[in-house]
Amino acid sequence: MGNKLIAGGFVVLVVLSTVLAMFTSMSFPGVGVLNIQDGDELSYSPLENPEEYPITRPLYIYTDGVPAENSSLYQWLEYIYSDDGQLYVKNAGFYPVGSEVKDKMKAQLNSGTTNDKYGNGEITQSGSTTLGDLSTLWANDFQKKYNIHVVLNTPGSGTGITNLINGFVDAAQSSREIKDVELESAKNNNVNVTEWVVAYDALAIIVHKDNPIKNLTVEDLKNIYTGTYTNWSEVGGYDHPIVLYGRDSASGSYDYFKEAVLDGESYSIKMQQFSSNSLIVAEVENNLGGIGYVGVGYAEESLADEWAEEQNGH
Amino acid sequence: MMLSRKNKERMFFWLFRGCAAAVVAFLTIIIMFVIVNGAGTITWDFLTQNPMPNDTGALVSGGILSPIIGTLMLMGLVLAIAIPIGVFGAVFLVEYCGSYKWSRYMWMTVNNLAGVPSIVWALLGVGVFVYYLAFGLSLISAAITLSLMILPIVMVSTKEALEAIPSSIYDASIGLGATKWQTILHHILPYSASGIITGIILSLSRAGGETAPLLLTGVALNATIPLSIFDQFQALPYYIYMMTSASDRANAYPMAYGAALVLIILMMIMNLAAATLRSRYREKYKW
Amino acid sequence: MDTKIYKRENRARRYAEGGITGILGACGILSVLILALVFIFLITNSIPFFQSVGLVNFFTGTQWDPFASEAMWGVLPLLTGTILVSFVGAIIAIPIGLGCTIYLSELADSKVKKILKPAIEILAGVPSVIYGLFAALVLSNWIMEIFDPSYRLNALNGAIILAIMMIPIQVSVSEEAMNAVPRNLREASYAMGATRWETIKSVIIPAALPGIIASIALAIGRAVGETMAVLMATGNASQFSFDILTSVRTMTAALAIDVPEAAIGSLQYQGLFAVGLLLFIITFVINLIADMVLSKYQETYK
Amino acid sequence: MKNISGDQISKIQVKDLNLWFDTKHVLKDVSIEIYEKEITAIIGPSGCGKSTFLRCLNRMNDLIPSTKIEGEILLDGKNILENDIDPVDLRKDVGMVFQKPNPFPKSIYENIVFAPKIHGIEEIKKDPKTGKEKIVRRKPTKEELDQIVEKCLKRAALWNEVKDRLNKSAYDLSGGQQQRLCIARTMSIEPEVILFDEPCSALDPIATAKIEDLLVDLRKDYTVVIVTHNMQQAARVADRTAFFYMGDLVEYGPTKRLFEKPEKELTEQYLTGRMG
Repeated sequence: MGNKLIAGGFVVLVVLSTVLAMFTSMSFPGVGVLNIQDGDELSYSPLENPEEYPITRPLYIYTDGVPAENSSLYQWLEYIYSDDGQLYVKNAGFYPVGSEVKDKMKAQLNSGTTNDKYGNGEITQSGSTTLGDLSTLWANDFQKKYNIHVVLNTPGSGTGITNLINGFVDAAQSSREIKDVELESAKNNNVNVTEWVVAYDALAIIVHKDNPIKNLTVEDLKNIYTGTYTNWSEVGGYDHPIVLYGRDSASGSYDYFKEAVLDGESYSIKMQQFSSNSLIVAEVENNLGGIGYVGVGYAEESLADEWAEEQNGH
Repeated sequence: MMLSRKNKERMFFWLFRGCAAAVVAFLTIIIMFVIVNGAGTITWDFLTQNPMPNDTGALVSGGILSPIIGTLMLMGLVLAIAIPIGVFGAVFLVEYCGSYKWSRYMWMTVNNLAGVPSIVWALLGVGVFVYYLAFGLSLISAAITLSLMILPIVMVSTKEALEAIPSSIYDASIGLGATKWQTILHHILPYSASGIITGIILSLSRAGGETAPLLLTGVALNATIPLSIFDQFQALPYYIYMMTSASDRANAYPMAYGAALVLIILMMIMNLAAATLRSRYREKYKW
Repeated sequence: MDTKIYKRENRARRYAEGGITGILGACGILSVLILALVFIFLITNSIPFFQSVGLVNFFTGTQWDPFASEAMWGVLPLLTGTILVSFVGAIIAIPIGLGCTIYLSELADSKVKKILKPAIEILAGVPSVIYGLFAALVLSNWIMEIFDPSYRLNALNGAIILAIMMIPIQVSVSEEAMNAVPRNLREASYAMGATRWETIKSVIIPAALPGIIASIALAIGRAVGETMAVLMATGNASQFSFDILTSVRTMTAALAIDVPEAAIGSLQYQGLFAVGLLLFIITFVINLIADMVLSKYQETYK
Repeated sequence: MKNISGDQISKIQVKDLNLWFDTKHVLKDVSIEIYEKEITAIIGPSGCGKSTFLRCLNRMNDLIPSTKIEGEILLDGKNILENDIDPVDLRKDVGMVFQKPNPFPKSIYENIVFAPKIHGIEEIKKDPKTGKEKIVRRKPTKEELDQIVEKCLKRAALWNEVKDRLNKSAYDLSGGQQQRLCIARTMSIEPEVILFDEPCSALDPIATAKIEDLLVDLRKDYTVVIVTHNMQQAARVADRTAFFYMGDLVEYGPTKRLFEKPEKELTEQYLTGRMG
């Protein structure tokens, strides 16, 4: 009798967990995206008018000097600044480089080689997760057109730059400016860091879809993230504690947001740090009091339906 | 009221049955979740295409060919590096200097090193192989790091298999005028072979399932099938981790579950092979 | 043929014997050398750090942020993260594990045992990234519905998934210990009219106690050393707190996140090696305890 | 070869043999002569060093580290303890059968052909140029192996019981059969001396009787040295008996005389079982 009971119990268990697995559907309610106001001017949404949106930042690629004409890295940079390259920038949810910046970059590209060690084989590029999707699209298209393979890994901007300095990769992709301490250690490893602005990313501020707040000033944002404000009622929302989400110190967004919004002050230690944008979206989406900053592409990807109608509404 | 001795016993026995049921429940729930969510994504293309970006750039379309091949290549390299050193090292330490006093302490440390966290091995991997020996971020750096990680496990399992052989067989062979190596070759190794192979399979499946060392030693987002051991590579466990942080979550999570199911099936095959080998090994040499 | 030669000159065999011993010896020494390499490498890379930052504020600092403008080197948040997750995990795993062990070795009949034992071993073979996936996508939502914590990914989430990972290791080692208890001990107890539970409680468990303690130590050692599952389950906020519903960062997760970002040879790099050394020492001590308890125990039942 | 009476050729002369395990002095100044084609029994209480002495004769004690040996053991006049003697060659000439039957977990056939295969067949070849005799070692052919198997099994009185299941596993045999297989296996290396370390202690009386008959029969071709704690066995089969006590050779002589008129008081006590 015992064994049949056990066997029967196991079958019930399997059926139960199957049903449970089916019904815990992976729901993605999505998040709201706030409009940000700089001082007393109008507030802009990162989705509609990225140019005027106050928290936008350039996205960079750093190389060891200007690559030689015949090198694959040269063709890679040339491709990025070509129309196809900048077209993909929109697909990935960023916005392309302005014409005068593009000309400046092209001039730098042809300003004579400073590093002819770059071969014409495979290119290795490492760094920011924000740039992950964009550079994957580029790499995929570049492979079709130039038949050169670009190998990417995205541990975060800081790591990308470190890999460049240590000589593990040909190029680093970063969502923040290179730091002085990094420039210094680059000099020690005689790496002549060259900066290429490749796109612009608006850092969208996301909240839970039921959060009544629609826009914040940069000043409010600063007080929230430094921990001065701890309750949504202080900015006119529900009486609910604010739960801070942000990127970890390896990411460029962490440094850029700290400089641009917090004016260099340090984050509140309550801020929960994540290694990727999508994890922040998953957090804010499930936490009424949550607030986070992510690349605009990720915000667009998970915009809650209610916020989407409202967007096209007015 | 004092439960009678009979009821006390019954109560505790049901408690123990409950614990066992709980353990089985954990296993079933996790496996069923992976199967239910992952089975749908496993198609022929899923297994034969490399990860491709969708229109917004997230690597959620295409399949998991390069991660699968990457994991198998890793296991192949680990087999070539760790197994010879581990097995023959253990044979030497057991057969040639087994009876010395210090060998007991030495085996205690080797046994201890089997418990060293994989992230500490990854630290070593970055410092020594990626940087110091300048293999850079590559398949070989990851393979050597994984080999170091499983070396103690291979040595301990080989030692146990060798020591399972009664010394009377060793004496018999030596008594017939066989040299030490002839005795090992003809009598010790053949009879302990399936025990050693079981240990090898289990440690290979452990190496194949590890992710932490890969993070630091050269796993790449869109790496295709590595052509040389110095190329960067993709691996199944990293693909699963990567999919949990992809931007297009609605498509990424099913791919993660699909890859998890493939990884579990791979691990199950290896564990079952090891289990059948071990049971056959027990019948064949009952002394 | 009466040529009795006690010294048959067989040079071929002697060279073969010598050669093979040489090769095997090389492998033996090489394997031991490699294993010593770990310890030496950890020490040489963390000594400069301890010299410049000093042991005091490493062990007393309550903030860990090596990449901030002025780096903060307090290892306490990481230490508490690891201890919190592993300790709560152990509290969950040990009773269930022990109950399951007793069922497996004393109550289950042979057919059930033949299926359940390999199943548990397979549970031990499942890669940790799959546990992490389950914790990140499913377990965290369940915890959120039950406890409604302010952090979706928190220490409890990590502890539960670690408990699930610890149980198979604990069960397989302690089950062997309970099986090794000689039959005549059981019969002696039955002979005195003890019920099966009293026999288990007063004869079998005490006799197998060292094995059980060793299995718990091994399981905790594995939990402390686990990386991927906790990286995906605990949210990795490096704050110094003992509240299991907040997000914590364990030492292993800190290494996985920070090491790739540290420039080789920089102070951050050495600081992370210091954390690696501390982790190595903790797991080494735990395993040593398990080994000593186990080997002393094996002598009694040789 | 004259037995018992008259002078015989001594096969093994042991002179002042001393042996230590670490600091324990196990064998003290043992001097004994073992005669060719005779059965010499070694008796004594357990722990008196009789097995250790036996294992010195084919240097099996070399396997145990930290053993110190002094004195001489001459086999056909050659001291086997000198280090230019390769113990491997020595063991080809001095076979050993152990207490617990330990056949290899292989077939009966495999058990016996293992030694001939690794040692190969030695032949004297006339070197055409120099005309000098030279030992050549070659792999035995299948037929030669079959012959060896048949010869050894017949010699060990096991052939009729196993001749039709040679490739069956040795473990399917009974205890007594396994021990006789080990004896057959030992004979496959054509030794001159066979050492028996309490060969029957693990066997039932019937199997023991078969082994004892076999021992007596082996005396025709081999010098046999047997360690036993079974005094009746010694009395039944042994030509000479040596009595060891606490590492010392107390008394040694023809079995009949030793059992009937022991010279030493200690021997007498041991034989009559009154020893403490």
